[in-house]
Amino acid sequence: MHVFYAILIFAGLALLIGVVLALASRYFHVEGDPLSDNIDALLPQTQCGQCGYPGCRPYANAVASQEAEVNQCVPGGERTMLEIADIMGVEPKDIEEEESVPVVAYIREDECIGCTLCIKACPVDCIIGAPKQYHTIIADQCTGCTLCLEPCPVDCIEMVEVPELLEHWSWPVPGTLRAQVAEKRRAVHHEANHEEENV
Amino acid sequence: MTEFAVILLSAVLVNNYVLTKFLGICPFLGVSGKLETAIGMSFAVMFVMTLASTMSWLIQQWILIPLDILYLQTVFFILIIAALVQFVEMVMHKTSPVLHQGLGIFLPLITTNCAVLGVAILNVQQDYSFFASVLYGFGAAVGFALVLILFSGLRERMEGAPIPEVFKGSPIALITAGMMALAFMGFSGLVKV
Amino acid sequence: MIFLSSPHQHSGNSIQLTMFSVIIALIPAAMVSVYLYGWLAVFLLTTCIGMSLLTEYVVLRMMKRDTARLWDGSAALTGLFLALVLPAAVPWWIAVFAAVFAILLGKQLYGGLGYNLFNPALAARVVLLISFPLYMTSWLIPMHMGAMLDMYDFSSSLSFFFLGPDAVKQTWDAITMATPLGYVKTELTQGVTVGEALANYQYSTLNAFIGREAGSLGEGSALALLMGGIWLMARHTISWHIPVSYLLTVAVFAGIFNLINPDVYAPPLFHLLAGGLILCAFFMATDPVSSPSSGIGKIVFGVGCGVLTWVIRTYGNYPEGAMFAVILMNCITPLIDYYIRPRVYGYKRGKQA
Amino acid sequence: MFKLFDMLKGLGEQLHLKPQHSFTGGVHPQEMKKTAGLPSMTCPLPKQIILPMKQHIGDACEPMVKVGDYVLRGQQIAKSQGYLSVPVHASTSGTVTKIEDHVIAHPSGLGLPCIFIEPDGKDEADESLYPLPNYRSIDPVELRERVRSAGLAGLGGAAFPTFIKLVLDQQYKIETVVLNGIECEPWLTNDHQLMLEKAHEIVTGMDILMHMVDSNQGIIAIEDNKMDTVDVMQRTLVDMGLDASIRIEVLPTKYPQGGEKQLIQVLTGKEVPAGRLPIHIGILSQNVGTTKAIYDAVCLGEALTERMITVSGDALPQPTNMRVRLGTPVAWLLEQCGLSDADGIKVLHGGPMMGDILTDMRIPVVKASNGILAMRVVTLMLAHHQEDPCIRCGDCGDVCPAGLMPNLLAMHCKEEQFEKAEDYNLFDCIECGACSYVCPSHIPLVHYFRFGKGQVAQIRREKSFAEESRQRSEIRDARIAQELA
Repeated sequence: MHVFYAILIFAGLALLIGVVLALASRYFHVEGDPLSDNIDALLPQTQCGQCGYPGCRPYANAVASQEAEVNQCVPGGERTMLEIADIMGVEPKDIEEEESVPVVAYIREDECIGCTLCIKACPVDCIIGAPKQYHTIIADQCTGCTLCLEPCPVDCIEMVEVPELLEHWSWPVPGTLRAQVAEKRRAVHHEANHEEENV
Repeated sequence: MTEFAVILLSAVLVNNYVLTKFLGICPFLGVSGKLETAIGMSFAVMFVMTLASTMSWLIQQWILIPLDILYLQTVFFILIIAALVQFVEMVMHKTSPVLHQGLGIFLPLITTNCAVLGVAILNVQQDYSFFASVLYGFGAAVGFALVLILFSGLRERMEGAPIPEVFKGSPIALITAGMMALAFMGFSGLVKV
Repeated sequence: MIFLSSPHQHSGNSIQLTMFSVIIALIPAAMVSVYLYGWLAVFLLTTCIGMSLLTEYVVLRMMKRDTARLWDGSAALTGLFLALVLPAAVPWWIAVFAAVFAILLGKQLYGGLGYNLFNPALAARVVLLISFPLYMTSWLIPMHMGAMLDMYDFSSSLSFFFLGPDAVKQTWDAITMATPLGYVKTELTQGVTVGEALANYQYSTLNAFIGREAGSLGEGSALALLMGGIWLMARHTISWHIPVSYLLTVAVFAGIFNLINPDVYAPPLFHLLAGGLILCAFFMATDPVSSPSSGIGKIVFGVGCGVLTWVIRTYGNYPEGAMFAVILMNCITPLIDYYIRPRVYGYKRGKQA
Repeated sequence: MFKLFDMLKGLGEQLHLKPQHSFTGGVHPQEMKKTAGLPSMTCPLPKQIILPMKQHIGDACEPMVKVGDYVLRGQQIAKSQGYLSVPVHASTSGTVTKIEDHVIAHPSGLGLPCIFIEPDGKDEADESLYPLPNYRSIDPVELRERVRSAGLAGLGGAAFPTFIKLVLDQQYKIETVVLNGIECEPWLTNDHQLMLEKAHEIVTGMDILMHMVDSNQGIIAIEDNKMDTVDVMQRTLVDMGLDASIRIEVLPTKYPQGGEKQLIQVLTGKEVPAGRLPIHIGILSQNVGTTKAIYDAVCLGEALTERMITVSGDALPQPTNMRVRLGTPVAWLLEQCGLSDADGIKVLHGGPMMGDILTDMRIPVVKASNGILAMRVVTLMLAHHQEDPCIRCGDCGDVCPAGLMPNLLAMHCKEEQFEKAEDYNLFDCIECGACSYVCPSHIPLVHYFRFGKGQVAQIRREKSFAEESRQRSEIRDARIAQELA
């Protein structure tokens, strides 16, 4: 009999708490998912698709719902990965960061046949031109995603290095050799050109 | 009045839960990486611990003792603590999503945190009055918070230090915690309980 | 050629210069210790400094770091500090253990110079006090008190250092005495008033000031320590903030409580001159690595040290609280640096433009 | 407690220092003013003049001449683009030989478009700017336009366009005009020499400024290591009858007292609020050289084509102050002072505390060039650039005139925690170099701050670019959705 009381009281208390928690969960219900917005804000918005998702927003959604890893954004590099890992509260993962200098696409206009295929491919609408007319790329808006290279039937698009501007120059970390910086830039540039020849 | 001051001081400094009773080591090591999360965790623990000691006293005095079912003490206490933690988590998710993310798994883990259950059980063992037991729970939580925040400050400072590879992370954190515990030995005898 | 930003000139200050000036500032205190304990002090100083350097060298080699760091003076300074906070009666193996602990766990595991969280010498001292309380609270009767002068010649000191009191046909009780702080503390628990206890001890402020009382090797002579400390302040090697705020806080607390009840609370001057307070205030608490960077932060740090020292001395189990206080405040240093910052030009306090 | 501390500090300052106010921190580097008191000389015309299209802070200019054009001294050859910009003038007569990128005085070693002039040796002057000797009767707006069109930018080293500072807006009433004759950088004496030789012109220039902003209070600030100039300036003031409205303040020597914000704090006890300018607290400060250039532009009708430069350094046989045409290559300048062998020597542009190491000897001097110092490498920080670990001694914070905590700031920059660095007021650093100067561990603190500032700027650029891209991408997605529908 005594045990019966004890069980009854325990069950009653548990029921009471359950009801309170149920009410609380309704009252404190969280609308929407601010997480994916926050992640999207961290991504570089190149819309390059290297993460395996068709653009930055879908990748952000995938990360927020824990379908994608935090280290799939190649252009964002380590910094973006760390930031995402931080807001997701997960351990940072290794990322293959390729040393790169900023590049933009460039259309050799005398070779362009005006097919508009690249215009359709550009995720940020930065190629202008009409059918049968030369197309050109607004270099200031190009994200360097390389998505327009593939569709071009005459291979007249190439990636060119963005010239280093004095106004945008910033001090490298202390101890950096001048020669190293110049060498690295040259090497990356050379490699980029080399790859193009192979394609 | 002196009695209450003694309880508080003893719980915060002399018989610090983390450094002299070695309770609550899991969140102490787990959430001390960053100062901000440590502060958030401290407040969560303070809230839960104070309430847990209050509730456990009430349950002890009004349910367990009258009905003579003291053998169900642990189960009852865990039920209450679990509910409290669940409640705190919901409130936090609503009010501070960033902190919620930061605390991650450690917030639900407070449920099974030995410090929280420890404060509830030690409390009733010591036969405190209602007010004293609330104060004791609060003091223990403040002690936990103090040590956690200090420790997270120290760990933030260790970031980027060229610590030998094998000692990085938990090993050096444990050594530091040991040094802190030794330093807190200085408080011994401060209050004669 | 490397990218190098301005400025292109330098004041010529260096770590080595800083460390060696602190070592020089401690020489008077070391000399007083030799006067008090003769060859024993010499043995202890050499063992601590030597072992610190040796440990530093071995660790640097093991971690494949630049062994030239050995000569930056920081390891030697840690060894010197350590010797000065040890009682004269400790056997050789405690000195060795302390030096290895200070350099290895106190400093190198945290990443070496500049990264230690706690003052290495004090950390080692605290560990010893808790691990070997007997050795660490047995205070040898100084030489000038003259009881057993024969114990202090070279060979007897050597045997005592390595083999303990039996080797010189002595017992611990016969060759040790209490420090003023310890004596007063014990007497107070017996219901004796502070005044009576001090009179029984034949305490003299002058003796305490010039360092003729029993205690750790280097903490005795306020005079020698003040000489070094003030010289360091004049050189700007240490700033005034920590020593002044630390000593002032102890004096104020002791003064107020002494006025309230002189029978239970010792007078301020006694507190200032007793134990390791002056050594801690000028040389330990000012360790730049483990104390706050900004002036205001340093004052907060000093006040904190002062309060804790007085509280532990007065209410705690341990008679001496200075080193606990400094180690405890070392824990708080990162928070002080984070929350207490100097006012930035063009802002009002609290960071509003 | 903070109040008490401030009070104690104030008390200390009153006991120690003569002037009422001081700035926090500061250092006393060796002065090395070898060229002080040596009469200045005129640098002969070089074989080629190279004029960069951007010699000031702000937007670059657009060339107005073509290759082959004949230009006169003082003729405008490039027009300003954008508001924060001043035009460029030919500094001697001759033929434009080419317009192309050329390396300029910038730490990056990168180039900018420059106009190359081959001097014909006649040095014919352009007369399009007429003198305005009765400046007191001329509308300030016209004078301000003159200051702009004469190409004036701060000659103290920062090269901020001068006319921008001359706010005539009634909203900001300028009470005090400060003449900055502090010259706290070691080695440099060009302002010192200018005050000795051109006192009349400088005081007149100051009078022009006071007329323009309608102020009747002027302060000439001079450090006490230049007492000879104090006499000269005082005599000039009395001679010109201006000693009632303009007074001379002699300040104890301390670096970086010449920093605008620090000088204002010393003179008035007021601080320029963060993110604001001196005009917001009613103060206009100008450098000695700029003031003299204002005189030239207004009273003589001459554009800025020449400036005083200290050519000195421990590797230079004949250090001196020279009046140099803008666009003169540094190599030519050093040759005039007897430097033939450049082995083991680095040349600094500006003083040793804030100047840059020049990457190339063909770099031309510009409006901002206040000194060219040929230094032996062994005496520079370059010789021991290996940094030791920070021991947190806090000396850097003690000397910081901005009240920052440089050691923590540098640590956050080093670990690329830029948000924390910004929280520690990274952008309030004035890069004076006092912290690096005293650091016992030889940590290049200023370099870390510059690295941090650059990275933050780049991150901001990337973020805003990403935001634009995101918007364009969203517009495109919406359009495609519409087309499909």
